[in-house]
Amino acid sequence: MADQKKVPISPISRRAILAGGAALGASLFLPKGLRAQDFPTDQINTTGLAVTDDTVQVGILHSISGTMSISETGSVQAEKLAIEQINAQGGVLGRKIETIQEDGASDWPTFAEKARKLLVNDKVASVMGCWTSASRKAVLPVFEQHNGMLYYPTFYEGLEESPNVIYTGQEATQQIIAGLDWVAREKGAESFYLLGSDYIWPRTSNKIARKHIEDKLGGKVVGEEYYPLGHTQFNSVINKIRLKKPDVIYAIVVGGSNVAFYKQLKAAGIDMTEEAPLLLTISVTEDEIRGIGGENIEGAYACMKYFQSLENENNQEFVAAFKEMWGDDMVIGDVTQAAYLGPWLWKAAVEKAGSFDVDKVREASPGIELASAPEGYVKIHENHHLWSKTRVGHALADGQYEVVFETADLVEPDPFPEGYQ
Amino acid sequence: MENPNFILTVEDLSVSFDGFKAVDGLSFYIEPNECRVIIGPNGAGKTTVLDLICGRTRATAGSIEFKGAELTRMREDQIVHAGVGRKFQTPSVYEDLTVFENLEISYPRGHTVFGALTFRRDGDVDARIREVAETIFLGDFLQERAAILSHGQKQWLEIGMLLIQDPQLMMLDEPVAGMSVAERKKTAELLNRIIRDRAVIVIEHDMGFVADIATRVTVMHQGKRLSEGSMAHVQADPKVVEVYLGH
Amino acid sequence: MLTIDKLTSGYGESEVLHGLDLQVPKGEIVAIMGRNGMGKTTLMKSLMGIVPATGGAITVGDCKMTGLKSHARVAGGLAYVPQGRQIFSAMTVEENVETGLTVTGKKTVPDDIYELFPVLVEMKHRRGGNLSGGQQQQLAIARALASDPKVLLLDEPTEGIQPSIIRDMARTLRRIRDERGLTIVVSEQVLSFALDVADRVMVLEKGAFVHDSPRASVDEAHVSKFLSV
Amino acid sequence: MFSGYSLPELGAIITMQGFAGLILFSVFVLMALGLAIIFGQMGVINMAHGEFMILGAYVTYLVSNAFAAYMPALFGAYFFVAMVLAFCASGLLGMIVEWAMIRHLYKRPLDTLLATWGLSLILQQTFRSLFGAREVGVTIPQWMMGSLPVTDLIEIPINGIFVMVLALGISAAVYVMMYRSAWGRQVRAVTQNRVMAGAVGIDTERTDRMTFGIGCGVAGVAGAAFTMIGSTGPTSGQAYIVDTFLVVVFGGAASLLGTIASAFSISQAQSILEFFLSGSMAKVITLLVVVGILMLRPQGLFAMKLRK
Amino acid sequence: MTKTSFLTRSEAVGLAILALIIFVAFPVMLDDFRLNLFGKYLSYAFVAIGLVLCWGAGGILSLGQGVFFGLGGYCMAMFLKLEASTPEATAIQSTPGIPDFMDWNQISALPIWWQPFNSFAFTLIAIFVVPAAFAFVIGYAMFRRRVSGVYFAIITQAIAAIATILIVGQQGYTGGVNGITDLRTLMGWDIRPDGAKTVLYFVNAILLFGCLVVAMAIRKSKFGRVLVAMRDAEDRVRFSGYDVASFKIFIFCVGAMMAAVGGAMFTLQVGFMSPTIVGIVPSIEMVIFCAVGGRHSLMGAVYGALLVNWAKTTFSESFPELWLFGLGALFIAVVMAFPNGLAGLFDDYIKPRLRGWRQTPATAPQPAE
Repeated sequence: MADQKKVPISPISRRAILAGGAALGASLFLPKGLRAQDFPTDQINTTGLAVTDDTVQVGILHSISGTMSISETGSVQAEKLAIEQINAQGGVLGRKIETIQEDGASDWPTFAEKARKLLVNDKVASVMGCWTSASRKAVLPVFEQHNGMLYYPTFYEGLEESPNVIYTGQEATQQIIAGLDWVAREKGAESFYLLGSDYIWPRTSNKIARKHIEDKLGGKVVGEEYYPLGHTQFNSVINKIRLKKPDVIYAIVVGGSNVAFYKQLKAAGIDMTEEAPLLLTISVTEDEIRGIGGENIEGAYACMKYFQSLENENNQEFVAAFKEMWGDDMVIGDVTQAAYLGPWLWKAAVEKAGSFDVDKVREASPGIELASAPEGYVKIHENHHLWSKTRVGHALADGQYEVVFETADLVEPDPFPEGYQ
Repeated sequence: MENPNFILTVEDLSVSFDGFKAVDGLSFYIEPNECRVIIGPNGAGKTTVLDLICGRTRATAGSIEFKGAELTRMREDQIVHAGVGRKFQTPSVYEDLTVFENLEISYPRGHTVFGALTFRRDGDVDARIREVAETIFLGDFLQERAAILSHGQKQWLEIGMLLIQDPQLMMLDEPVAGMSVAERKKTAELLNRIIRDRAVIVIEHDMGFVADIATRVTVMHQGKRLSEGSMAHVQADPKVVEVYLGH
Repeated sequence: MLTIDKLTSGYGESEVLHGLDLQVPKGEIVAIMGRNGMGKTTLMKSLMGIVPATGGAITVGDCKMTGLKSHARVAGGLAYVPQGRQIFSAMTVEENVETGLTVTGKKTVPDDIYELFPVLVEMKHRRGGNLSGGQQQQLAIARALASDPKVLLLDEPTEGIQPSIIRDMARTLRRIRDERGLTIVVSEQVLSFALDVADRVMVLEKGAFVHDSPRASVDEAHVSKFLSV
Repeated sequence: MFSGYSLPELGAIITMQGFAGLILFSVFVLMALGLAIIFGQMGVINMAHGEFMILGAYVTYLVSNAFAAYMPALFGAYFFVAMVLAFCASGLLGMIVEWAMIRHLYKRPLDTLLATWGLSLILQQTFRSLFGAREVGVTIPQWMMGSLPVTDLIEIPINGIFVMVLALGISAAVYVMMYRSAWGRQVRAVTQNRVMAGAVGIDTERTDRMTFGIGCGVAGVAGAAFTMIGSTGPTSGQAYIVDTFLVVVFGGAASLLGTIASAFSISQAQSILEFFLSGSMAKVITLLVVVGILMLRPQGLFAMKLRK
Repeated sequence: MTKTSFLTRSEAVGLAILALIIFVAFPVMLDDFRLNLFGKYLSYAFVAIGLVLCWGAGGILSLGQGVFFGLGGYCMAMFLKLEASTPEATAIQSTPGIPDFMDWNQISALPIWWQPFNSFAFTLIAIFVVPAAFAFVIGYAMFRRRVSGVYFAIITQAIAAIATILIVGQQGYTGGVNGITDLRTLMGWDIRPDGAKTVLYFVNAILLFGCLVVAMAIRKSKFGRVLVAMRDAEDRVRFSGYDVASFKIFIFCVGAMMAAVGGAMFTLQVGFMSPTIVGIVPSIEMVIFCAVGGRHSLMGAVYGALLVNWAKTTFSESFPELWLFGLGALFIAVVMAFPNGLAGLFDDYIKPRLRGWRQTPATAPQPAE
């Protein structure tokens, strides 16, 4: 692992990316003509997965009930869209994807139970799923024990690298550091107030942020604070923020608390469009804004790899397809897009390996590129995370982000960042 | 007025609920083998007096001394172990248990958690329960659930539950209420038998029944003692006549 | 006005009333005497539907009461002053009386009720629980009258009340009867009061009527035998 | 923690923090009033209380959409219509639930807990099926957002004022209903002495239904108000349930004033602790203290003082 | 029948049938995955048995059983986590040798109160003692002041809420919202393979029967009859010379210990422990297991835990979007229509048809599947 960290930023030129993108983009939306009979089932499936001559079964494992269903619905939709598109192109190795959907019910033991069911009972070839770190931690031993493949879509705290998981969202350093650099450079920010919901992702992210602010940027953290998940009263912390007068509120509030926080912030007269203080978040995607209301968060900045407003052809097609499938009023956030990548990355790996066998898929995965990704271009790193760009969006009143910055190069995933632990 | 012969000494006993004085400066004394009947109109505070003695209600003022121990500061179960037993006005038995089990629970052994867990139903227990059951006319009902007993039989069962504890002071609140004539007679017979070796306080309205059993009668009115003495004495007391008959 | 036909009633397995018959004409005051535990309160509660009757029929005017819920019986013309008065102690005097208005639909308490009980006017805004026993009794009667009844039931109204007030009460009850033509049934242990107030005296003993005579011909000695200690 | 600030700054902070406590107080009052009626007066443990609130929030959402679509000119006023409709919707549902379920369980209070928990699951899934699993965004009229600058340093959030006014208003309305109306008289009579209430002519069953309905309706209004400060999703209601019960129980269940006093003390404690501690720890300590006091005084903190 | 034999005939038959189902039928009929799943269900049955004792027999409804379940589970998880966190396995951490989540939370030394959990013997004792001590404190405070019924339920519910917030908030010491995950071996024995899970299933089943027998013994003892008596007429018991509070405290502690054993077995079988099993929702669900089985029936509790969990799994597999309707309706139906749950149904409908047999007064019938 140590040597993986030293892999230099991929020397892919912009031209190469564009060329690759064009090639792959073309390949995605034209039937590729891989015919099932060219790949006899007994050769491409030596481990007894649920693969027939015509079909292959894939699991979808998200919460569709309980508190997390609020967040995970978008991921389910994106994964279903991707699978439908893949099937429309002729499937994977000529086999149509059939999905088995299970409800994790926002309950981590249930996630573990359902993961076992998908792997052991249903013998699915891969699983798209999970949202919270807790659910991933719960299913991880199951995937490792039964050698399954999980495509995990959420930006998360890192500190993990499993051979059985492909992390299609960003790990913490990828998401955080570029944003902090940007806000320090462009906005001259020096003092930060860190705020989060009380669980591992906000805490770990803030730890990385604090180290980066203090060690690399020479700034100062004037407050750091956590509220229970689901907390709805933020007036006290808003008063503390007034007292400390930070340049930046760095907020990693999630779920229902988000709505409360931004509404109360706005009501307290902290107008984010004035940027005094400026608000930078890594937890509010377009999905969350629907609940918060665009007018309440206008002017805030978010740092992630994808925004619905990205202007590239891939994204325009993706957004159009998503809305066609799920309705015009849908919005797409970072995690939704990352979830959309899962089936495509898996398909690419299977076809590169010429086999559904998990070991072969895993072997084939590093280096898989997806030039058709809505976010632009991604590539699987040796450490199973994705190379991706990081962007800063500026929240508009209509609930969309305007991209104000993106990194020039792909940012290397670094789940075990040295100096940040 | 300390008389060592009294088993129960109640002095200046008062209790008030929200300003209403249910018992007001009451004093009376019970001798070891007497049967004291408390009568009085409804609301006179009779039941409250029993509640105070057995610790169900805490006195506002005054003292209750039982065999030299001050009861006002003791917990209910401690008062029971000191030797005071009490029967409630409406029969209070364990409907889901059999008559045998009802009696067994009151059997004076195994009253702690550990004791109850390790309690063994040995020959002594069995014999004693049968004996008491015969006394209270329920010898044939030992294995029946208490729920199926008649009202009168439940009253007897509750008396039996007291009896098995062998208390030195037994307090009965309307033991014949709701009984048929035949049952009343049997109950009087029963009480006459069991009051021999102990002090008894009875609240009752049935005057024929009272005359049958009472050693002395205390008449209460509005939380105070109105009259006290033999049955004949209180019947002749003009204050009692006024309270009961008006004028 | 009030007809009771073979009424049986009781609690669970024990029957307390064993088939009572009683007719009370309009405007008559009946006193039902008897010691504690003889079934007076059970009779009252059965009439009000608080204790379900196990058999028999109850009629007020032409209105069959059997099987109705309490509030419907009040609407049908019964009013009840319970033993122990049971006023709503946390509510004010005025509110207590107003609860009786529910079936009449009136918004305010008719003045004639307060005329009967001037003391209640002074106490209007005091809490019911702070009244003396006698005042509470008047309040309970006022509350019952507020529902504009045809038949008024009083259960041991003299219990725990000073003799002087008892005499006033008898007067008031008669006045109510005279002014409103009300039928009144009062259960009682105190003979003198019963003789003061009633047109007819009955004795209830162990769930059955054992004595029934107009006041004029009441044999006081005979009745007090049923009552005395 | 206060070093380095000028006196005016400190004064401003203390003022605003006091105000934050008052907002929290208002929120608690709104949450708890409905339950104070249902649990405090009727003894029903309504675990679906949060869902009744969220029903009110969804009604607000629908009304805001309707206004935006059909009467955009009047949008600023939709909130008042929404609160009335939220009251009606939650109240009506409450009456149906009382009729179908609760009235059979008055003698088994613990079973109302289980049954209403089942109800809350069904309501959650109903919301999810009707409105989707995601939170819905309720657009608040512009005039209700933002804040009033009192001085250079002190700003008072308008929605906070609105919540406070609403809390006061609803408390007053509930007070008037309970203590000044014929209906309230009947409710109090029934809760004080059910048998006697029937015997003075009060239809106790109808009164129960109305009481339950109004308790739920008040919850609906609270839910409508909370769209300003919280989220509206199928499971949002669950977040309120523990706090709500604690406020009511802590106040001494039967007393409306107690509920308000308890909301005040809990909110002030929490708001002060939040300022000095991390939010999570403030919450834990507040809850622990409340539970601790309840263990010592199970009848509630204010029950005795207020009982005559 | 003054001498009670330990089991009546119908109880013995009921136990035998249950044993047959758990020890023979399930292992024969179910594949490894399902068997492990049923093992998880059975770990909830411990809680349900404890609740029958507390609630059904003693009238004490606790909505905080998840806390005790969690305490047992966390004790076990702490031991397993320490065993999994050898310096070699955690070499990548800044402080090797401590659990990974501590390292992520900048904790650089094992907290003192974690240290004893290096010992398996201590852990086993702690699984019983910690929840019992906690239950004792709660019980002592509440029952001495005669808090009961609704108030007790609501206060225990608040305690469940506090426990969750505390566990989530103190994540450096507890693993936070993730819980304590990635547990591997028990005294060097890998608990993850199917074979190990099968062994654990049987261990769990044996312990469950142990609990059942203990619970039956308690119910059969005079203690059990005093509990029933307390439920029927608490004052009468008090005035028969019993200190009612100490009986309630004791049974509450027993219920807590049973829940804790279930929690420990849950940890072993599922492979992690998390705060989602401690809070209000799981605690209420545990009460539902008990209510569905029949709040008065010990064996019913086992069937209730099995049935509800099985229904939950099946519904959520077949109708993932609708299963909450089913679950909610089940709650309401049990309360409104079958207050005595499966055991009540058995008593009312099945038992009369078995009357051809010799009749025995059974107290704990077994419901039909």
